[in-house]
Amino acid sequence: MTTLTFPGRFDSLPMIADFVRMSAQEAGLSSFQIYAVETAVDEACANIIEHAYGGEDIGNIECGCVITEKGLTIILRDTGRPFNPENIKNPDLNSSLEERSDHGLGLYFIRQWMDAVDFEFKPGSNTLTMSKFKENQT
Amino acid sequence: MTTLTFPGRFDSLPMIADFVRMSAQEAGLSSFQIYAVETAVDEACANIIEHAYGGEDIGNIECGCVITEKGLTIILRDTGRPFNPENIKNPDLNSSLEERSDHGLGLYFIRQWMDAVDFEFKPGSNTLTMSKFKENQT
Amino acid sequence: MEITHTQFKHCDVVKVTGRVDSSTAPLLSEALTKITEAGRYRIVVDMAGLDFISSAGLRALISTQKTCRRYNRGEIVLSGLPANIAATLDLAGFTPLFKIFPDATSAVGNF
Amino acid sequence: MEITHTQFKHCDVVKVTGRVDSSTAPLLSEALTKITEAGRYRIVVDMAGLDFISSAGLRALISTQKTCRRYNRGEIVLSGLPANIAATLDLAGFTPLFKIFPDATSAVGNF
Ligand SMILES: Nc1ncnc2c1ncn2[C@@H]1O[C@H](COP(=O)(O)OP(=O)(O)O)[C@@H](O)[C@H]1O
Ligand SMILES: Nc1ncnc2c1ncn2[C@@H]1O[C@H](COP(=O)(O)OP(=O)(O)O)[C@@H](O)[C@H]1O
Repeated sequence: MTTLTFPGRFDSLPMIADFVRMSAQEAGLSSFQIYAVETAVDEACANIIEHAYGGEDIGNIECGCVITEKGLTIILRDTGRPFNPENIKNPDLNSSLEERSDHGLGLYFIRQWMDAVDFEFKPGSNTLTMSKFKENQT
Repeated sequence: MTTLTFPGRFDSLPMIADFVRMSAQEAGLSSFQIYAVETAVDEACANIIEHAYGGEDIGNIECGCVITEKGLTIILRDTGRPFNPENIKNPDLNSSLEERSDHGLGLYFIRQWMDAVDFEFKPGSNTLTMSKFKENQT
Repeated sequence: MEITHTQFKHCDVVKVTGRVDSSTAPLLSEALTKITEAGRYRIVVDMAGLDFISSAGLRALISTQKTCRRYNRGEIVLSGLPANIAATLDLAGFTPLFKIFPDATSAVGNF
Repeated sequence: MEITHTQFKHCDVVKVTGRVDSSTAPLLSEALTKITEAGRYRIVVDMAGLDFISSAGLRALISTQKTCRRYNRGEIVLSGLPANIAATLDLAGFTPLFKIFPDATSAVGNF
């Protein structure tokens, strides 16, 4: 497992994306799977900055990549405020344009495009563990 | 010198162009010079069909390519009616759109883009000899 | 991310390339708002050179679409979507909300 | 030569590829005439895929330009000219007679 620590700023996002893309490639994911992982990580990190820290430069984002037999596992850790993911409902994708919310897609993207998603909150440390499994190569 | 004889029809034009392009390449002309030669030959052959023969399938077009030290010489021969090139004036390229003639560009293209142009009319045989010289390669 | 804006007779074309994430989405948002604030509501976003878009980028698109469609005065349409970008828009349920054209030319021709 | 015709809101785009010589120019002429005879006088000829044009092809362009400009009802514009084609148009003195755009999108946007 390789773990890198990035400042909790939006301009860390392209660097985090590079790191995750490289790991996903190494893990043998397909090109669309790599894109899906990049999306999930970008959304998760943006949420850490916006919601857990409530702004830029408040704390760090620790990003670990583990290449497993099945694919890639990513572990994101922050020291901001915790939240209850069960309270966050999926967005209504059938609502009309006027009623469509501008927000609420990030968590949905993560849940839809990752194969396993787990939040864990301990005092002073929030951990999101997500995995993407290689396509059936038969 | 390679000489090929084509039926005097418009659909011979792409074949004649292929033959001339190949020869021009072999003669060492630059890519724009090749294009210029292709244009001149296309115009000359169209004139043979339209004006010398007055229509398609009346007679043949003989096309000879000679690679010289200076470049490429093309000899086009037909058995249609002769004409006096000296009587053909250059088109007026400054006239307004309304006054611009639809015709008269072919011979002008030939004269402008070839380095030497010579018409010769003998009873039953008209010959156009045109040359393009390689660019100064200093 | 790079943004090029061209104003045409009947519409504006915004060509966006590279990555639109939370750090760059505000610039896209700004470019689109500049157009609608000038009273122009027919916009083509040409995505042919786009590598990545996050939900922050989608936010800019949907809020501009709301502004444009108001009073039926126009709309924002998309062109040249790379496959990954198309998949993201689809996942977000955006496909019914935006006209999508294969290339910028046909998008501009539609206005 | 291949010709594709697309009718847009404010103009028609004729994409012509390959060789326009005396044998194929009549087809180009026909495609353009079909448009003007339908009362549409704003035409983009997209030459991005054009390999060769002879004076016969230029004839089709200039006579369509005359038809389009009459009564100020429109014009034919050109886009995507390869260098050799641009040189031919220039030699023919056509450059002042046609608006020339780098690509079809900006040509369509101009109408
Ligand atoms: N890392 C996080 N820390 C705290 N709250 C979060 C976090 N991630 C998501 N949330 C909460 O979940 C909500 C939905 O998140 P998301 O789907 O990413 O949409 P958005 O960020 O656009 O609101 C957020 O508005 C926020 O209240
Ligand atoms: N090979 C030829 N045989 C007879 N007449 C010719 C020939 N080439 C050119 N001409 C004459 O020269 C005129 C100008 O030719 P050109 O510049 O090619 O324009 P266009 O063919 O469009 O009239 C022709 O209209 C024709 O009268």
